[in-house]
Order: sequence, then structure tokens, then C-alpha cells
Amino acid sequence: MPEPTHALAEQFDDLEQQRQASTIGMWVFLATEVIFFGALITGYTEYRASYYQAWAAASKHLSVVFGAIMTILLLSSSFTMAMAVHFARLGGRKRLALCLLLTILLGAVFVGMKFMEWHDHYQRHEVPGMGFEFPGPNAREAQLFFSFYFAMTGFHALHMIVGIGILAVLTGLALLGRLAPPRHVPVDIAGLYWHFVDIVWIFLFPLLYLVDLHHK
Amino acid sequence: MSSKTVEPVSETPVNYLNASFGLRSWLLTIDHKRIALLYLVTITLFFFVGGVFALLIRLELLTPRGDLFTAETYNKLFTMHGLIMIFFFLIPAVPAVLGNFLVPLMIGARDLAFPRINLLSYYIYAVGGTFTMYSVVAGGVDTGWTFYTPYSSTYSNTHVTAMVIGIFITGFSSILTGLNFIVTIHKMRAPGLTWFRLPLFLWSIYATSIIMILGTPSVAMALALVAMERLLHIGIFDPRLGGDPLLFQHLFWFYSHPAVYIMILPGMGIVSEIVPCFSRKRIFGYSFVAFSSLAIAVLGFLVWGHHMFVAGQSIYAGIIFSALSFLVAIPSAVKVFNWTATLYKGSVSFATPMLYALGFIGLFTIGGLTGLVLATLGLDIHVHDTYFVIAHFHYIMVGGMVMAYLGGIHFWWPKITGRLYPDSWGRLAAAIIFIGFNLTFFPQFIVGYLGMPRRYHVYPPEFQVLNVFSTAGASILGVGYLLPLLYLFWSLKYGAKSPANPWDATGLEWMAPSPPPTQNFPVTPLVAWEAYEYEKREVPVA
Amino acid sequence: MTHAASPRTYVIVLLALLALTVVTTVVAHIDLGPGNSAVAMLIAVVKMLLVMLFFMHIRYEARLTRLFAGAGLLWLLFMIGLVMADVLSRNWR
Amino acid sequence: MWNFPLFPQQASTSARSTDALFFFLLGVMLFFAVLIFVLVFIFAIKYRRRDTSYVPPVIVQLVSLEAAWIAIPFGLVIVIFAWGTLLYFEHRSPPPGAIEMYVVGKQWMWKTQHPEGQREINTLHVPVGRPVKLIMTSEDVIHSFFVPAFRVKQDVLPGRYTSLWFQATAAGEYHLFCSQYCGTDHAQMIGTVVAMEDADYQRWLGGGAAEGTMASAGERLFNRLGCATCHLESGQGRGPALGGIYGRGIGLANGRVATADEDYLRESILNPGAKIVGGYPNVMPTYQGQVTEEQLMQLMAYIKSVKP
Ligand code: HEA
Ligand code: HEA
Ligand code: HEC
Ligand code: CUA
Ligand SMILES: [Cu+2]
Repeated sequence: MPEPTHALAEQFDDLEQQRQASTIGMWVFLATEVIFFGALITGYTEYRASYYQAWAAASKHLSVVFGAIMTILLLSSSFTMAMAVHFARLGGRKRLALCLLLTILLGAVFVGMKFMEWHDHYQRHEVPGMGFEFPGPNAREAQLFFSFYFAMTGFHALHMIVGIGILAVLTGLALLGRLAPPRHVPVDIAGLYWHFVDIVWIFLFPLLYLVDLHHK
Repeated sequence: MSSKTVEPVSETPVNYLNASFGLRSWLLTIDHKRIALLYLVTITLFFFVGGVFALLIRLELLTPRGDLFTAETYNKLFTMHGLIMIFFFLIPAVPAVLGNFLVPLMIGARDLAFPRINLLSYYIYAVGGTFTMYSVVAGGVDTGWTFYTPYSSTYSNTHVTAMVIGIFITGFSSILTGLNFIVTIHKMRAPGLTWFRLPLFLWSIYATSIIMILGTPSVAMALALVAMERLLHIGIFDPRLGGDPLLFQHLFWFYSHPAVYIMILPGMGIVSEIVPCFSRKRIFGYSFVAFSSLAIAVLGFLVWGHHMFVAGQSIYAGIIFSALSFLVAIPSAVKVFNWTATLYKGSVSFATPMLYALGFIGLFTIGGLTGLVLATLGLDIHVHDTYFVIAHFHYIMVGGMVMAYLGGIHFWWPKITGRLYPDSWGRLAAAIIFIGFNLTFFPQFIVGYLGMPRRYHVYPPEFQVLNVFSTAGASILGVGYLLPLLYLFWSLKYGAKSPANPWDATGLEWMAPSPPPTQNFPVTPLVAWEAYEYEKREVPVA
Repeated sequence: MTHAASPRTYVIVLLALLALTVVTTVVAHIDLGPGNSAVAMLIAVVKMLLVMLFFMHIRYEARLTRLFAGAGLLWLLFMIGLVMADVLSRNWR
Repeated sequence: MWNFPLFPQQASTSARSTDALFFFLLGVMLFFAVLIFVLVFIFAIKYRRRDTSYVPPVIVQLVSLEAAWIAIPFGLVIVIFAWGTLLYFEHRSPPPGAIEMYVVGKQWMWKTQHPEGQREINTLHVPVGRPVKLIMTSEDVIHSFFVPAFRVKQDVLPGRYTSLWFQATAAGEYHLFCSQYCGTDHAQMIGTVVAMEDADYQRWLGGGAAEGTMASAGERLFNRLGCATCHLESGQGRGPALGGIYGRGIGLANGRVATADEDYLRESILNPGAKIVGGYPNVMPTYQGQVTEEQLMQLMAYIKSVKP
């Protein structure tokens, strides 16, 4: 979407109205995203209830340490994002760009690690539909777990990549000085999106990595 | 910023239609009124495509044998009829055409909150439609509009993936439209226009938008998973791989039941505008009608399992869903009673929009009441997946919603185009549609209770007579639908010029000139009155 | 313009989030029976609330914004709740 | 040509109770439809626009009226709901002692088997006056077993059992439809249910099946597949004794209790690791892919027949 030349689009009366509209619009959008991921989580919940043992066994094939590090990365990126929003409101151009860059970096490392993990699964024949192998009696249900694992992390990673793209554009704009108040609202909005993607992962981490770890 | 155009006085004042010319100015417009017209054209196209499929269905069912089409062809016909009618016609019909046109006008705004997103959602719709048409042209889809797994995910070898992608994409158009309306109605109302001064059309569009944003993602995900099962051969719903095919049905109906309220609420909104206008009376029970829209939107989310009473769902879940389905019928009842009461002691005229609105009330009542039969656990066992269901939903969707849509088009046509259409032709078409409709679908209640299953292209001969009625009705219906197309087109060139407020109706949209200028209102209006203050207006000569 | 939290708050929230991540990972290794899932979800909800309240400024936003933030979650509960009502009671007689 | 039916035959006990409720609803529907039509008609005619100087009165709302038309439909739907739910329970609870017949749906035919061993395709013979319970599954996609004259219908799912029951009340031949869309020849997945007087039915059965009763066929399978090597009747084998387990609560290794219904037995055979019986090791091999749906049903008939 091209940036409006004026800070105020013509359908609005004042900047505050415009800011509120954008913010509410984003929250409404996030509500739809909740249901989007929610459909997956619902399926996950049903099968986890039906095939608990298989899912516990399959979950042990994920690396908790890896997952925890990724969680930490993503939480930190949320922090830098919050700082970006902070500086955008204050009008610190360089600091804004720096925070955005840090956020992109953390996010990119997260996605990179995700790809590494997927690659590992691929090498261990843990990708459903592609010569899936699983030791033990529950191979069929474990494959179901991995189907959900890939769908959930896949859609999450897709959101991350979109988010990184948005932040990259914003970084450019920030450096050009085009996000100075009162035109900082796009940073607010992108921040909401980024935090939402973070929240999704906050749930995916225990759902996927932490099933029944106490049983060996 | 609002330009300082003075109230136009010249012969052809500048309006949104003649403000600029050329294809570009239409295809790249961000004016909500022009986008509404883009939708109008596309949706009409889809309606007639879906209608041709319907006629072919009816033609095949004229005889009990499968003499016209093969089984595969027939299965594709009803699938594509259902998909096109639902996703590409009825769901966007009122919100995207009339909603887009009217929401800013009715609240005294210059445009929607996000005009560019509005254009984007039109193009998303167009891209989704392209995928769908591709899969139709490439050979079609035979899963039924419900895409039940495992048939759709592993057994069907038609173009399911392309179709599913088309619907997935179109879903986002719906989401963005709903988002835009919600924000606009919250944030852009003219000063003085409080919630309880809003026209009821806006309440129902608001309720519809809630369903659009909270329901659509569920079906999008369900269909994405079907596509993944087909493409990657992973098991999500496939019972051979441990999956549960009922999970798909849950995710599908979590959207698709509320979606039936996407398809009816805006129609109810239209009727709530038309009935007071042509009775010259305030609507009876404004706040009850307003809140019943919200009640339908919220409760409507909790009843989806009534499509699964015999699907192998738990009987206890069935009981919950049945009870909630009855609850959601109450707010609809409230509306019907309030519209009826509005007529009482009114000054009723029978212009074309009013005929459609009255038709809506009657046919929606029949369709809704038969919904009670379906919601009754013990009875749905017998009538599920028979023509009784087909008749139920066509009564609501065709008898109800298509009627309301046509009523709305006729009501606001002078505003949209600045032209008047010949009212007598309008009334004739309405009558033909009413008769043709009942002849088509009433026999289906009987044949349904007799036990004729849906999605059958061959059937036992004792059902034939009733099917012949139905086919005869459908051809009358077809003529009825063709008429408005002709005379509305005619009116574009030859119709008399319309004044700003031909019906002398209340509502901000009628204060703008017909057709409105691009900016809608030169100065933001200040609202100091309630909706439907017809007692303060003159009664136009009938 | 709404005022928002200070960087100091952000740091505290980040530390809390990191601490909770460690806690949830450690607790997962302790046998609590069915309590494990409950604790994991509880911690996730707390983390979500922290992010929403502070990073996403829900604390400082208008009621309307909170309404929509809550609506998505409520609807998700509808979905999971009624689907599970079916799944869990399917084999009851 | 004009003697076409307007109402379906009533040929089962549930047909009568279903129609009773339907007629009640028909009454409710007629009442409201007529009420609305008549009111709209009368108001529209009586208050049609005659005089443009007439200003209709302002009636904003009447809370008592609103309350009435919320309360009355509410009361009515409670009655309908309760009645419908009772009927549903009747439909879903086969009386004890019902004859158990087995149905397998596949694209696009119905395969049925009687406990005595007779197999049929697209037909099902049943006795009049005795409750019959169908235990059904599908080999491929979802189908639905629908007999309009009996007012019974139940979807048939792959990987699971569903059931329905009826008691025919009149001898005759009735339509059997597949009512869940299942692909190309969905409309041809039809058949006949033949209800016969009990004596005729016994005579029909008397033809006898070459392979003996379902239970005996199941017993032969039980031995051939090696089940008998572990599941000794004495309970001393590697697996638990199976006598009398059907319908009982089984204590599982994970502390929960599962009811040994058809779905449980099916899962125990195809996916034994899913629910382990308490006190036994998880050593039973899976029989996934080695037994057909019909053989599973025979095994099940056998397990049900074994006395404790
Ligand atoms: C716009 C579309 C629309 C609308 C508004 C409705 C409204 C309702 N529908 Fe319908 N329905 C469909 C479209 C719609 N439906 C479709 C498309 C299908 C089939 C899908 C498929 O399988 O392909 C379907 C299927 C369907 C089923 C599943 C049937 C089956 O497959 O076995 C059920 C079951 O409960 C049902 C119930 C209801 C109910 C209770 C209402 C209620 O909301 C109706 C409320 C209205 C009234 C009740 C009338 C007005 C009231 C009065 C005049 C006062 C008297 C009232 C009382 C005494 C309560 N519908
Ligand atoms: C908005 C939704 C909508 C609309 C408007 C319609 C409109 C019509 N529908 Fe449809 N229908 C559905 C939604 C809709 N339907 C759905 C969801 C299904 C279920 C699909 C499934 O099972 O998966 C269905 C299924 C369905 C069936 C059941 C098929 C089966 O189960 O085997 C039938 C059968 O009669 C039917 C008939 C009709 C008819 C006659 C019309 C008429 O109202 C159409 C009228 C329109 C025209 C006639 C076209 C306009 C005129 C012309 C093109 C001019 C030329 C014509 C002449 C001069 C005669 N529909
Ligand atoms: C290698 C030995 C072995 C063979 C062969 C075997 N089973 Fe089993 N079976 C077991 C054991 C051990 C259990 C208990 C643990 C469990 O539930 O998996 C069991 C459990 C069962 C149960 C559940 C019993 C209950 O009390 O709930 C059923 C039913 C069953 N088997 C049927 C069969 C059938 C039918 C076959 C042959 C087609 C078969 N078994 C073959 C060892 C075996
Ligand atoms: Cu089998 Cu339809
Ligand atoms: Cu529904």
C-alpha cells in the first residue's frame, strides 16, 4: 500500500480518529488470526486427547532446548519491537531504525532455527507423507502429531516472514525520516502484529515441545 | 479534506459516476460507491452462472432417470451451483454491494475507514473468483459445497485444490470487508449519530461483520488443511491415518452455520429500512430489532453442530446444539413480529421495494419455521440430507435473501444511478418471482418428507410429479429474475431522473444528491434526530 | 495520544517472560500427573497477558480495543469447548 | 399420474412416534405462518395508503407485547426441544435383545450380514415385530443408511462404528438410500429393506449360510490369525481372556476405565497400543491391513458370543 503523502487520510477528520481506527482495525484483524490458528489448536486438542501416548512419544522427538532458545529469541524480539514503538512515538529516528533492525535480526534467527529444525526432521524421516518413520507402536498417530507440528509451525513461520517483510519496509521508511510523529502509527500497528505472532509461539512452545516430558 | 463544492445546480452536476472517466478510474478507484458497483457487476455475473447451473439441475430432475447428464456431471453441477451461489453471490451480495455503497452515506462519512483495503478486498474476491472459475472450466469439482472429508481430501479426483484455494482467498475478502465496516461504524459516525439513532441496516451490517471476521478464518483453515492433505498426503482428517473426519465438519460448520446469518442479517436490515418507509411509520420496537441482530450473530456461533445430528457426533453434543438452535430462532421471531407490527395503522403503499419486503417476511417465516423441524433432534434424523433441507434453505436464501437483495436494489437504485425505473414492471417481476419461487420449492418440502435424498440425479419414479412442479417453477423463476436485469438496464439510459429523495425517506443517504458526489457530503452533517421519524415527513403521493 | 509504558517496564516484562519460559520448561520435567498440561497452559496464559497488557498497550487502550482482543479468545473457547464436548462424550452410553 | 404419494409409508415403531411429533410441529408452523400471513395481509390492505394527509401514529414499542412474543415462542420451543430429544433417545437406545446385524458401506454398495451368517448386497431382510440393531461402518468415505419408511438414518463412517435400530411393523419392501453424498454413484447406492413376518423370515434364514454363523466364522478367524495363542479362555495366556468383556468397563494401564464397546474392540485389534489393559504388557501385534471390515465384524461377533 503506498504511503499517503499527508499524515491524515482524507476520510478522517483528525489524527486521533485515524490512529484509533488503525489500532482497532488491527485488533479486529488479530481476532480473526486467533480463530485462524485456533482451528489448528482445536484439531490439536482433539487428537491430543484421543492419542495422548502417541503425542507424548512424538513430542519427545523435538528438542526442548532448541525450542526454549527460540522462545527466548522471540520474546526478546518482542521487547525490541516494543522499544521501537516507544522510540517511534518519541521521534527518535536512528534509535527507531536500530530497534527495528534488532527485531528483524532476532526474528530472522528464529526463522533460521526453525528451518534447521525442519531440516533435521526431514533427515530423520519425520516429515508426514514423505517416507515417515517412527519407532514404536504409535507410528500412525505420531505422524498425525507431526502433521500438526508442521502445519502449526509452518503457518507461524509464514507469519514471521510476512512480519519481517513489513519491518524491513518500516526500517527503510524510518531511515528516510518518514515515520516521524504524527506518522508513527504504522510502527504501532506492525508492533501489534509482531507481538501477536509472539503470543502464538508462546502457546506453540508448550503445546508442541513440552508434552509429558517427565516420562522417559 | 472535504472540498468546498457548493450544492450543484447545473444540468449534470458532478457526481461519483461522472467525476472521472475511463477504465482506470473505475478499476483503481478507492471510492466506496464505485467499488460497490464493481461488486454489483461481478456478483450479478456469478448469480446468473449459478442460476444456469440451477436450471440444468432442475432439467435433469424432470425425469427420474439420468437421461441428460452423467452422474459425474450432475454432481459437479450442484457442487458448483452451491459454491458459486453461496461464496460468490449471496455472502458478498448485500454487504459488498449495498453495504459498501450505503455504510458511509448512512453515517455521514466521506468514505470507509480504509478505502484502499476496500479496493484490495474487491481484488481478493476477484482473484478467488478466478481460481474458482478456473476449476469450473478445467472440469469442475464434485464434492458438494460442504467438502466433506475423506471424500474431498482423498477420494475425489476432480479439481478440488484449485476450488479450495479460490474459496480460501475469497474468505479474506470477506474478512477485510467486515473489518472495514466494524471500524467505520465505530469510528466514523457523524456527530450526533449515536448508536440508537443508527438505521437498523447498519446494526445488521455490524452484526454481519462480526460473523465475517470471527467465522471465516475457521473455514479458511479447514480448507487449507484439505488442500494440504491432497497435495502432501499428510493425514489430518483421514481416518486411515488416525484422523477424525468429523473434525473437518466441525471446523467447516463453525463458519458455515454463522455464514447463513451473514446471508440473512443484511436482508433483515434492508427490510427494516423498507417497511417503515412504505408504511410511513417508525419501526416498531427499534431496540429489540437492533439487539436481535447482535443476538443472532453471537448465538449463531454456538449451534453449528445441528448439521451433524446423524453424522456420528456425540448424542450429548447433539442435545446442546439442538437447544441452542432453538434459542437462536427467538431473535428472528422477534424481528418478524416487529415488522408486522410496524404495518399496523401505517399508510402502506405497494411500491416495488415494499412488495419484495413483504415477500421476504412471508417466505423467510416459512423457511425459518421449517428450520425448527431440522433443529428438532428426533425429526432431523428423518429429514436430514433430504429435499426438506433443500427447501428449507432455499426458502430462506432465495425466498428470503434474494428477495431482500432485490428489494434493496430497487429501493436504492435511484440513489445509486440517479434514475427511476418503471414501477409497474418492478411489481410484475416481484409477483412472477414470488409465484415461481413457491412453485419451485414448496413441492420439495413434500418430496423431502417422503424421503427423497438430496444430491441424487436419479430417483424413484413416485417422486416425479412433485419434481416436475419444481422444474416448472424454476423456469418461471428464471424469467422473473431476467426481468429486473432488463428494465434496470433500460432505466440507466431512459429512466426519468431521480430527485435526491424519491421515496421521501429518512436516513442520511437520502440527503445527499442522487447520485451522490464523490465526497458524499460537502459538509459533515450534524444529526439531531432519530431514525425513521416518518411522522415529520410528508407522505408522497402513491 | 495514549501514554504508554516506559522502557523500564518493558525490561521488567521481558525479564518476567524469560523467567516464565524457564519455569515452564523446568516444570514440564516434574511429574504432576494431569497437572502438567494445566500448569503449562496457565503459564502460557500469563505470558500472553503480559505481552498484551504491556507490549501491546492493552492496559492503556480504549474499552473497545479490549473488547475485540477478548472476543477472539472467547470465540476460540467456544470452538474448542463445543468440539471437545462432542469428542469427549462420543462413546458415552 | 396423479396418484403420487404425499406422505411416506409408516412401517416401523419409530415412524409413528416421529410422525406424531412432526404433526405437532406442523401445527405450530401452520399457526405461525398463517398468523404472519394473515396479519401482514390484513394490515397491508386495511391500512393501504388512501389519504396522503394521514399521518400514522408514533408507536415506538410496547414492552409487554415484545415480552409476549419472546416468551410464547420460547415456551413452545422448550416443548419441541424436550419432545424431540426424548424421541432422539428412543432412536438411539436399542432395546435389549435386539437382533444385531452388520452393515458395511462402500462406494457404492451396501454389504450386510446376519448373525446367522447370511450375506446380502443392497438388500436387507428383517423380521417384523422384532427390534433389529445395525452395527455399521464404511470401507472408504462417509455414507448414510436411510430407510424413509422407518424414519431412520445414520451416517456410516470409516474407521468407526455407528449404529441404529428399528422395529418393522408391516411386511413389505422399502427403499434403502445412501443419503450422505459419497461420490459419483451416490444416487445408485440404493437398495431394499425387505420386512417379513417372523415365520417367513425364519424360513428365509433357513436357507442357511455355507460358512455358518458370524460367530463361528469369527471363531475360525480367531484361531487362524493366532489370537487364540495369546487369548486363552483360562486367562492364563499372554493376553486377557476375552469371554464376557463386551460391554464391560476395562481398567486400563493408565488408570482410566474404557467401556468395551464395538469401537473399543476395533481399536484393540487394529491399534492395540492405544489402550493397554491394566496388568498386561503391550505385546499384541497390530492387525491393521490384515483383516477386512467384514472379518473384523465376525471377530467381534465371536468375542461377544464367548461366555466368561
Ligand atoms: C440464510 C440462510 C439460513 C438461515 C437464516 C437459516 C436459519 C435456520 N436454520 Fe438453516 N440451513 C441453511 C440456511 C439457513 N438456515 C442451509 C444452507 C442449510 C443446509 C446446508 C447444507 O447441508 O448444505 C441449513 C440447514 C439447517 C439445518 C441442518 C439440517 C440438516 O442438514 O439436517 C438445521 C438444523 O437445525 C437448520 C436450522 C435452522 C434454524 C433453526 C434457523 C433459524 O435461524 C430460523 C429462525 C426463524 C424463524 C423461526 C422464523 C420466524 C419466527 C416466527 C414467525 C415466530 C415463531 C417462532 C417460533 C415458535 C420459535 N438449518
Ligand atoms: C444463494 C444461494 C442459492 C440460490 C440463489 C439458489 C437458487 C436456486 N437453486 Fe439452489 N442450492 C444452493 C444455494 C442456492 N440455490 C445450495 C447451497 C445448494 C446445495 C448444494 C450442494 O448440495 O452441495 C443448492 C442445491 C440446489 C438443488 C439440489 C440439488 C441436489 O441436491 O441434487 C436444487 C434442486 O432443485 C436447487 C435449485 C435451485 C433453483 C431452481 C434456484 C433458482 O432460484 C435459481 C434461479 C436463477 C435462474 C433461473 C437464473 C437466472 C435466469 C437466467 C439464466 C435466464 C434464462 C432462464 C430462463 C429463461 C428460464 N438448488
Ligand atoms: C502376542 C499375543 C497376542 C495376540 C496374537 C493377540 N493378542 Fe489381543 N491382546 C494381547 C495382550 C497382551 C492384550 C492386553 C494389552 C493390550 O490391551 O494391548 C490384548 C488385548 C486384546 C483385547 C482387549 C481385551 C480387553 O480385555 O480389553 C482384545 C479385544 C484383543 N486383544 C483381541 C485380539 C484379537 C481379535 C486377536 C487376533 C486377531 C488378538 N487379540 C491377538 C495379546 C495378543
Ligand atoms: Cu454412499 Cu452416498
Ligand atoms: Cu445451520
